[in-house]
Amino acid sequence: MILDRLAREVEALIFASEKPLSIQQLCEYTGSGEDSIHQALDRLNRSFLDHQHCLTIIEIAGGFRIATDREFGDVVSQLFEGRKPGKLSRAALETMAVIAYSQPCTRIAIESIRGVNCDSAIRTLLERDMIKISGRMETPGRPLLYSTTMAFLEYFGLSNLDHLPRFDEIEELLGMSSSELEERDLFGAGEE
Amino acid sequence: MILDRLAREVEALIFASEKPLSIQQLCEYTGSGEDSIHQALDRLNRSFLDHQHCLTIIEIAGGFRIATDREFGDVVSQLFEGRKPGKLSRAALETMAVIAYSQPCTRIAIESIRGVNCDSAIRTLLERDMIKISGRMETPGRPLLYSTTMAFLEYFGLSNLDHLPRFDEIEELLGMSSSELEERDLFGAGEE
Amino acid sequence: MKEMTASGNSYRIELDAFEGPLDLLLYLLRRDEIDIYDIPVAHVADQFLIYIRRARELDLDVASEYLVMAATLTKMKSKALLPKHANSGEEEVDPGAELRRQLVLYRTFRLIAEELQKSEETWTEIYTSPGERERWTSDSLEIEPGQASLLDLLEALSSLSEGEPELPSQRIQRTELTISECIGSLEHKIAPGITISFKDIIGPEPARLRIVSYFITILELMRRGWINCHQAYPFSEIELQRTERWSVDS
Repeated sequence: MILDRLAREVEALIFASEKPLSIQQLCEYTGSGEDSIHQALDRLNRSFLDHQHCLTIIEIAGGFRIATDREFGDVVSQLFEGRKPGKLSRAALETMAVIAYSQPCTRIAIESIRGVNCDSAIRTLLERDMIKISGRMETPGRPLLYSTTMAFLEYFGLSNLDHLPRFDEIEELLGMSSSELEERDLFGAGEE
Repeated sequence: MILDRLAREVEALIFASEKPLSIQQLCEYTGSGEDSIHQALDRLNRSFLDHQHCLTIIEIAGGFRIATDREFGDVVSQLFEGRKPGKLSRAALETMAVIAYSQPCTRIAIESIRGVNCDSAIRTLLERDMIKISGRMETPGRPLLYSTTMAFLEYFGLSNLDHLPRFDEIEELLGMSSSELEERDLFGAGEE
Repeated sequence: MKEMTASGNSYRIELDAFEGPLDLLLYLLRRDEIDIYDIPVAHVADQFLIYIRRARELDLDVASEYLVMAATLTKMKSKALLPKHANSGEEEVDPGAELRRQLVLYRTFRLIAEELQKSEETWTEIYTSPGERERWTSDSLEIEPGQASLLDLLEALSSLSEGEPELPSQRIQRTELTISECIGSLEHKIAPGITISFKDIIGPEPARLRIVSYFITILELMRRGWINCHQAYPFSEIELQRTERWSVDS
């Protein structure tokens, strides 16, 4: 059984796609009919099976994707052990940014800058070990003060707090060059 | 050629991993020695090739990954239309070259080599995750230092930094004073 | 005027096509088949200046790097024309040697950049599993553990305030408010003996950039020890006061 060009194209598409690909998508991208695609899929799977590869194309969530044989589940799961779950939300990132630059700081200070309630963002960051309670402010009510942790540094690939860009460097990093601005000006002038 | 259990495990691991897996990791997860892993990799690649699959295992960014044949680039790129970032500009490529060969280095060092402002090229490379801030130089003003990332290696298909093409003259030139260069002229004039 | 622009366009395009003065110089050397180790300074200076003059005649902005190089070349040219004082005791650094060093170095890096471009050409057609592509997906703007870069953090900083996403055309405002301008305006707002809140500084319904700019400015002023921040009671405004160091340091 030899894989033809279409089968290889189907394989490349399914392999490279981050989402399952539907028959319709495979038809569109290869310019072939459904029957040919089904044949290509069969051939690929027979080839994987015949030659003892651990890969198979499976149909899932309305499309096709490559998966490993279930028997390798244990081996593969080692890859994901101890991996930190989840992503930081936008709110958490913003809160993180405020704390990083004005630590130690109180919740009120963060909220007055972000303009919204930050309870849950702070809780998330505490749970994720990105910030810690570092003391209390000596003002009425003695509010808690938050600071960043080692985990914060690791997460953002910093070896040292003082590697955070300074204010002039932030402008440099986020700002636009004058030539870029000019381009925009020219562009914008025509639009208005 | 029949793929044995180890080859299948290696295939499953490399396929499932988000990052390139090093030989050491493959040894650890499969409980095998380096030689056996290399044999398994060879077998897998021979099998892919012999049976006309479009996949190959390559060494990149410090580990192994499965990759599609280059000839399917056009077909696959349809999946990412409008999302795949464009190629790097000449300014960005030149800046990339300087950082790759003289990392960690400051913006000023890059600009003195290129002879132009590099703000926007640096910003592009940071946004594309090709470079990172890796510290500060302990000189007055303590400027930020930039280094390349794993994404840089992957983007340019390098297995590690040692695989950058060698340009012996760079270190020489960077360290050379102008009077030394002058002397070199005496016997270097015939080169051009 | 129209013909002028049309005829000048070729010059404009040419100057735009260069990655700076070194690039232009290397082009001139290649065009006129000049050995990099044996540069006829007067000729090259003249050729370089033609480009700069043309661009200026057309009222095009010439980047300062070009002007610096033009000045250096002019100086080198006039020096080359003067009779040499063999016994002038002083050991002068030959600016020609330094320029040569820069050109050779830049030429090498330009070669490397070309190599990188070839690799880019090849590797953008190869798809590996699956890491890199995740970054292209539109919904992965959120941060993966270990993948968050500092830039993500800084971008979060610049999107601090809620509200409409910034339109590209509004970004031009950035130039209207630099940090040093902020410091300048705070100089008046936080007069000695006066207490002012962050809210008062940024004003009603401030633009996001305004908040960020002033926020960063205030952090900087605190770092310098030029201001103190107070909070009278929980949930109250943050109040700012100037310290004596402001006047001492500035």
